[in-house]
Amino acid sequence: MSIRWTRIAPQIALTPALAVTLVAFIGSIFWTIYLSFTRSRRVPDYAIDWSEWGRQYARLAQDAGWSTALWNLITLGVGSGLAIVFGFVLAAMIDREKRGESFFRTVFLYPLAVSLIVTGVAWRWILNPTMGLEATLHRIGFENVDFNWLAQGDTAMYAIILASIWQSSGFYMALMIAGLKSINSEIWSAARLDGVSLWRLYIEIIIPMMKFTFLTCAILLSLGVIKAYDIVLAMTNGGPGQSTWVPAYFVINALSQKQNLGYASAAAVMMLLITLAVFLPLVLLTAWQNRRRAAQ
Amino acid sequence: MPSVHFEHIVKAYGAVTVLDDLNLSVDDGDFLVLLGPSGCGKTTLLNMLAGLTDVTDGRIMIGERDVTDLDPKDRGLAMVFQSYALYPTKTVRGNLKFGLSAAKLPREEVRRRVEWAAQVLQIEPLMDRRPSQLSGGQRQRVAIGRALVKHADVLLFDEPLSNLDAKLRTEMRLEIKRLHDELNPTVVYVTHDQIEAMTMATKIAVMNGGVIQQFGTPDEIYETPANLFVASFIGAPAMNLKAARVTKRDGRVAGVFDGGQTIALDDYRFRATPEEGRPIVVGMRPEHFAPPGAPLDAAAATLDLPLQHTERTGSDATGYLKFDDGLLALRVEPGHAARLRAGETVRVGFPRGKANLFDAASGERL
Amino acid sequence: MPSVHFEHIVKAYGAVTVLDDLNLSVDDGDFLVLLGPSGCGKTTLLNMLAGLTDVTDGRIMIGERDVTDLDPKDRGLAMVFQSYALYPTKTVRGNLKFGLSAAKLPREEVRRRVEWAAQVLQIEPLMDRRPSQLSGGQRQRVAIGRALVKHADVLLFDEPLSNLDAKLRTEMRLEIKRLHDELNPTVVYVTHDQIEAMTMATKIAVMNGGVIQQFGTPDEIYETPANLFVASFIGAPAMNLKAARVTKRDGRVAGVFDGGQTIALDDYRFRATPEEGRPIVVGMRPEHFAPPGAPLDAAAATLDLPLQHTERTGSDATGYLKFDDGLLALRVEPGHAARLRAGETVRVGFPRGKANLFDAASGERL
Amino acid sequence: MTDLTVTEAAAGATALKRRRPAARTRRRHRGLNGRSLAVLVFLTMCALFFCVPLYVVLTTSLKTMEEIRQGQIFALPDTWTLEAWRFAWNEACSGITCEGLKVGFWNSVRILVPSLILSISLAMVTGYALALWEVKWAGTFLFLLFLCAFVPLQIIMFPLIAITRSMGVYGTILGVAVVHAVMSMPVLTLIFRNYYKDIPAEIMNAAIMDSGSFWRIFGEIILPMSGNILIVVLILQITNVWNDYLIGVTFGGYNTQPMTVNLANMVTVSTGTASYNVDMAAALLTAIPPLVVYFLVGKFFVAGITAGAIKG
Amino acid sequence: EDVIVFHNWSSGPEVAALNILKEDFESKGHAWTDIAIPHDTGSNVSLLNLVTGGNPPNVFLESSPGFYRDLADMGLARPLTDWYEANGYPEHLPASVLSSITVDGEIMKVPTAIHIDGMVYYNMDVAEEVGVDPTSWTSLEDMFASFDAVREAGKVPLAIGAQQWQIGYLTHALAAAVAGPDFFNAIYGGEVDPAVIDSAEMRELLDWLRRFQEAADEGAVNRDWNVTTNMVITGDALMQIHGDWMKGEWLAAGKVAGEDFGCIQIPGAEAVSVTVDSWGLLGDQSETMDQAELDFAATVLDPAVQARFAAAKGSTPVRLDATGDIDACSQEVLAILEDAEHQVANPHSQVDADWQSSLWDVLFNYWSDPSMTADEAIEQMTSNYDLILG
Ligand SMILES: Nc1ncnc2c1ncn2[C@@H]1O[C@H](COP(=O)(O)OP(=O)(O)OP(=O)(O)O)[C@@H](O)[C@H]1O
Ligand SMILES: Nc1ncnc2c1ncn2[C@@H]1O[C@H](COP(=O)(O)OP(=O)(O)OP(=O)(O)O)[C@@H](O)[C@H]1O
Ligand SMILES: [Mg+2]
Ligand SMILES: [Mg+2]
Repeated sequence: MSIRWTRIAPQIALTPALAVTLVAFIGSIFWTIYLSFTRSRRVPDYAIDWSEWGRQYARLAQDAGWSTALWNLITLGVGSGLAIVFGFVLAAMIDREKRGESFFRTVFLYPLAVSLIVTGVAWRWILNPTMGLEATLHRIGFENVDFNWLAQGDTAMYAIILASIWQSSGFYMALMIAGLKSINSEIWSAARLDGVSLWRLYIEIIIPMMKFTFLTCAILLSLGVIKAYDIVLAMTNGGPGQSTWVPAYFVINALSQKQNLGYASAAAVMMLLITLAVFLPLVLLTAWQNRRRAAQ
Repeated sequence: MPSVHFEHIVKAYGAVTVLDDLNLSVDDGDFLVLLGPSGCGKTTLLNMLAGLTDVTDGRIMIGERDVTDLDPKDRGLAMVFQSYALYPTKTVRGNLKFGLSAAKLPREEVRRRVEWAAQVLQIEPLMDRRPSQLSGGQRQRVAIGRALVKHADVLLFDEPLSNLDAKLRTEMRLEIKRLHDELNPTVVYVTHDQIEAMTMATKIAVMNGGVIQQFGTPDEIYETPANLFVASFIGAPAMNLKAARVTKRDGRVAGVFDGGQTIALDDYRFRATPEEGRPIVVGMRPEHFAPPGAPLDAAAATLDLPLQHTERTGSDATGYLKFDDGLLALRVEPGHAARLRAGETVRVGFPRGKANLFDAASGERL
Repeated sequence: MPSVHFEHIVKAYGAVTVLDDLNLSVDDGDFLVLLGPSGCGKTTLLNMLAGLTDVTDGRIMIGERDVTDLDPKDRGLAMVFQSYALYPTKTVRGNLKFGLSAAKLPREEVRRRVEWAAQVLQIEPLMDRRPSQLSGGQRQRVAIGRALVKHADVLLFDEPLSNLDAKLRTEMRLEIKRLHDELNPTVVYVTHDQIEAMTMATKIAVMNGGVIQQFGTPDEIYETPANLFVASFIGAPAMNLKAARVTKRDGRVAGVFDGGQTIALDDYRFRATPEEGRPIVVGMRPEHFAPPGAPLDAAAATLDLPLQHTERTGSDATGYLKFDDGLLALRVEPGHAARLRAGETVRVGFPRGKANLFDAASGERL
Repeated sequence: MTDLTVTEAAAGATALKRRRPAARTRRRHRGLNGRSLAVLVFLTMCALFFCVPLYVVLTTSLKTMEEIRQGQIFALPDTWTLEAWRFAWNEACSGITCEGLKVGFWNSVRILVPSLILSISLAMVTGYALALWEVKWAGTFLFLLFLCAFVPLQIIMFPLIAITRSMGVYGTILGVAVVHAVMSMPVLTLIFRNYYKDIPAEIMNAAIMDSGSFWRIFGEIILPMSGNILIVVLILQITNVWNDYLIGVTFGGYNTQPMTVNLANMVTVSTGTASYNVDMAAALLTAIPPLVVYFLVGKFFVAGITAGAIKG
Repeated sequence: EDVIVFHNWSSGPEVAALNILKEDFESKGHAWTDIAIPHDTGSNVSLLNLVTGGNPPNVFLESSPGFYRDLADMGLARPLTDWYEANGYPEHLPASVLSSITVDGEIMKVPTAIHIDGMVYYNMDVAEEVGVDPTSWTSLEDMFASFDAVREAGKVPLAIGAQQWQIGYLTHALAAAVAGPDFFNAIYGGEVDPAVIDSAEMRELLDWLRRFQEAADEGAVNRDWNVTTNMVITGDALMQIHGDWMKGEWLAAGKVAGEDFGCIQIPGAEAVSVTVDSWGLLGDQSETMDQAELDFAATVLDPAVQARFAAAKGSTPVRLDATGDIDACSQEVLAILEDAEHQVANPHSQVDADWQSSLWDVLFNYWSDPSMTADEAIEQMTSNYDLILG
């Protein structure tokens, strides 16, 4: 019996990716989990003190910075979620009003191309009370506007969300345009003939039909939110106080400022658990959606 | 039930003119089928009537109303789409209701209409399902139901059956025909399937390249095609179209095929008697031939031709005879077909008064 | 040209068994058509033969070789796909050549074969075009060409014509038939179109639900369907299948329909003579009826039934008569059909020796 | 009864010659109606909002420092000058070297090319194998990939250092490329797989019967069909690699720091008196390559996504 | 073979100073490869990554003693005690410098510059304009008392960059100034004494910090230190309290100490916190590289280079015998440093990084949230102590 290369070749081709996954990701994750039980400081220290193996986690539980980071993660997630909504609105408008489609698309997409290190500075200026938007508004007569978001702990997160919406809406818009384009054009015709109002059409038909696109956006969004670090660094560097810390920032801070690898590992493991908690339902949803789509 | 009139319709997409000065009238209660090959402008015409596409120039009347500039929803018509265009996120009931949402009808009236449509179409058990849980034929029914609930006087169909398999197609054909007989709306129905056209229409408009080639009853179209396009487009197997020249035999008009055989044409009703020598095309339907070998008194033409092969479809069989460079198709009895051998020369007769003649240059019926 | 044998084939997708202990043999040079409704396992069977799908259990032989575990390219067969599956980024020539890439043939030989196939299929002027620049029929030709260049002894077709329009389908049907006559490979051809099956096959295997319902020549299948499924699946309009009971009339076997009419069955070749009172189904093909009103000596059954409506397809017409709760279809002459009025009662006769009888319970032929 | 209004002339050729209706009275133009106008106004406002940061960065880079100190960030420059650009490109200091951003620019290019090649080819082949070939454990593997897509670099940075070190590529451009390939593999692979999944199974079946060679089919059939998706991935990955800071700084060599590190060195603690115009010019210089990519091929981006590039 | 020099300096004066080292070093026939990762962007981690990645730089700017201990664990430490003694360096170095370069009894670092972490630099023109004389302040109270006058003149009295590390520095400078060396060492020294966390001194310190915060201008949030310095240079603000490396900015702007700007220690300070910027050398090297590294160290410790370096960077030389001009501010610093009791060492060179970082977190929270009380801050510190060092 001869060798069935059509069965073996793809497996060979997959080995590098598999190796990368197992070593670089899975292996590393286990390494991180292991370290989170040690007292490693600057460099790995592989001894585990079993009498208090959970000390890093216990510390996390009491760390105000960590709970702030968790809260901010939720705020950021919900807030950046507006980017999906905004992206959809933009997409719907561009899709209906074909005029200027490519112009608007380009304008809304460009923030994606530019590093946050660059735009973070611009945003900080715009939100700076003495030279930015607030000052300009004051100068032209709106004395009462308060736009000093970055300076206050309870509003700094909004500034980050604003910048994040600015940065990512274009991407969701692109996904949404693609989703809208894939809707059978006869549905639009049918609705026009029926005289259905645009509002009802979107709410009752189009948006439910685009569930899948929304789900994809949600996955990509949560991916971005969980990894969010650059944007915090560029906009506030975590401040004022610890008010804009997010878990990824926390991990880096533990690594570079606290120089505590064990603690950073514990925080990273928690991040991973959060990821799983967010991700598993999404995966199940996706699988369910796929089945439904297949059924259709 | 209003009539529909297209008057001097022009439609251009940018620089490309798809329809140019098209005129067409549909009487009230008529079942008009727009028949034509892909891309000939059928959907465009239908969409203009529905108001989904703008008219570049000309006027569309429904009854006495000029609807050219009306919103689709104000034209008082309903449409069934090729892909059904059901709202996938709504149940069958929701689909039927949603179409009425703009009409601001009392609740009770909506319920009544939906139930009526469900009953007419026998989809009552499906009312709470989603389109994705329906079979093709059921979806088609719901799509029709969505049009029916609107009590529109004019119903439009855009290739509504082309996504169904053969068996369902036959069933739905009967269903639509029955609905038309019962409710008697004015119908404009687009298809490129000639069986659909022949079986359902009271009037057919055959289109090609944006131009209406012939407008008439199914029988007129089948029996007296107005030009070569219509002749070749309608009928399966297609009409045999053979080049010939006009000649006189004993003072009577006849045709000489390129291969030398003649056909008597003296009982053809010419619009104008053609001069001798004029190149023409003779059209002979496969089913008009006498059975091979069977004697035919007073045949217009009697041909002795070698058999290429026969094809049997179950209830029918077609024999293909070598004729000049091409083939001549004729219908034979299945039992008879089994007895014919390829290569054997058979004698077939074509009866008088059945030929169709066309001018070879213009393609117009003579 | 080798024969092909499926031996005790089992195919399961996870927990679902699609084919169970299937046996089928194709002789060399045969043109086998696998015919059946959607989802019955035709493609699965074909893909297993091609090596594209694994066999769960059983053995596939091509000639004397057991190919069950061979790579597709080593099985010495070629396949034409429903969607043509042309490589969109390659020219026609590139498409044809790629099929030979695994064979490591000398350049000259590749060129020769490609040219031969191009010539056989008359696609020489298209050789440098991309698939997207070809019409449907041309694409189909290239797809066949890709199979031909491989000089494979066994050619597989998976619904190769279902994406073509009616006219092209007829043409390509002839083309494939001609190729089979010329090159005489063993062909396995999948379709759900019975016209294709009837016209092309030397053998037909009718499948349903993963089981082969009947295997035989087209005539056997059409004339003596093995069970109700085959009877209803083959023929358009479909065979009239009416419930009846076996009875004796003057000592001769007859059937009594539920409506009381009788049909003489004494010249039916029963496999086993049925007891009286047994519920059966009588199958009558629409084209076997005598023309309405025409006298028929020695009819098996003579029925007086009211006309529901007639349907005219151009060359043919079908009359639908009310019979019990359902309809009885029969073929009538188009000219005749025009003279029939709905509601009028017509007398039709069904000839002797033409009925098909099935056991009502098992559906098997009696 | 119906009257036959017009029986059209037959051939399409003659149709064109026919008399046109005399009065083309009501040639309708779809003008701007109220709703369209509202939509366009809204979109334009959004576009303006989107342009504000770019506008600020751009105008600032063209101003002199005196003007900037007046703090009117939304005003146009009084005197337009490209001096800041020249300075940023040629003279600005990063660390002790004051040769401007051009050094970092070329380093970024040197990093970009191998990173793109490595990351895209790895993801492409993996996606191809997963989508179009039968692999029993593909489902499990996909699940793992999906999971890995969520893992931030920081979590696995230490082990990655050890790995690249044992491979002997730590601190080299190749090392950077390897890490980029590793980090982007899950997402890119999923993108490729989703795209390839839509390639008709019949084409693959035909190819398998024709050739049976994994690589041949990839090279001759699949690769040429990947145009759309390649553009999407190229755009994503160019932006990603070009804008990357952390990988470049962590895994790069001594003389191979990318432009973003230069930029951060300049912007984070700016030289002398804070020269915002130079900072902004530097920022723009850094942003130009991905911006150019977006402006040039952005329309293919949406096209590619529509063609199925990104799905769940 | 190139000598790889890792540092986190990138402001103008810092680079100017580095160039002085580089010139002299290259004149000894060595090649200098520069690798700079600025402060906020994770230079600590980068250095560590380079080391663990097997690609360590030969010379690195790093004060943290823990780092040298890790190096020793990896067998990459380069003890310098013998070399120092052979070349007679110790006698030229002040005691505080010597102690700060010593890790566990062994000299490990090469000191390059001295800074005071909290000096008051003020714009003399502005002071004159608003009629304030900083040299007359004897306490922080005095200082705050004169702020109103400054505000009335439309100037910002106190320029502050409210970033975590700037607030951290301000606080430990204030701790030394207000609460004295004992308190400072109990919090920021090698051994943290939990008793002082909840003490009157701590409360006083926090109260002062609150007053500073209230005095800060609106734009303070997240402002870089050198931008802040430039507010003073341009005359928008009267003064800044920050590490005296800010002198470099003044010098780079062409200003002259004692004429354009004045420098004083925090009014009424009990002690000042001293930063000693120092280099480490990589051990386990080839003989030639080892020699190159030592040449680098010799360059750094060269008296003439020391003086030029200090002038460029705005620091004070580490050698008592540094030759050359010493400006007014450095003279002030040298005068302050004469009293060994009046100085404490920068936390970075002594204390546990984790603990210090946690202090910064709390302090920055306290700073950023005006409603946070001293009690709450102390509570957080106590719990942090228990978690980290307890
Ligand atoms: N939006 C459009 N822009 C440009 N040309 C168009 C547009 N819509 C249709 N056309 C062109 O108009 C012609 C008629 O199109 P139409 O859709 O009416 O054809 P059809 O007869 O319905 O064909 P089919 O049977 O394939 O549906 C075609 O040549 C088509 O290419
Ligand atoms: N990969 C698969 N996994 C699970 N079930 C499958 C798979 N492929 C096919 N099936 C099932 O196997 C049965 C037979 O499928 P097959 O494709 O062979 O049908 P077919 O006769 O070719 O139908 P069609 O005429 O629609 O092409 C169907 O019920 C189908 O749902
Ligand atoms: Mg159409
Ligand atoms: Mg199939």
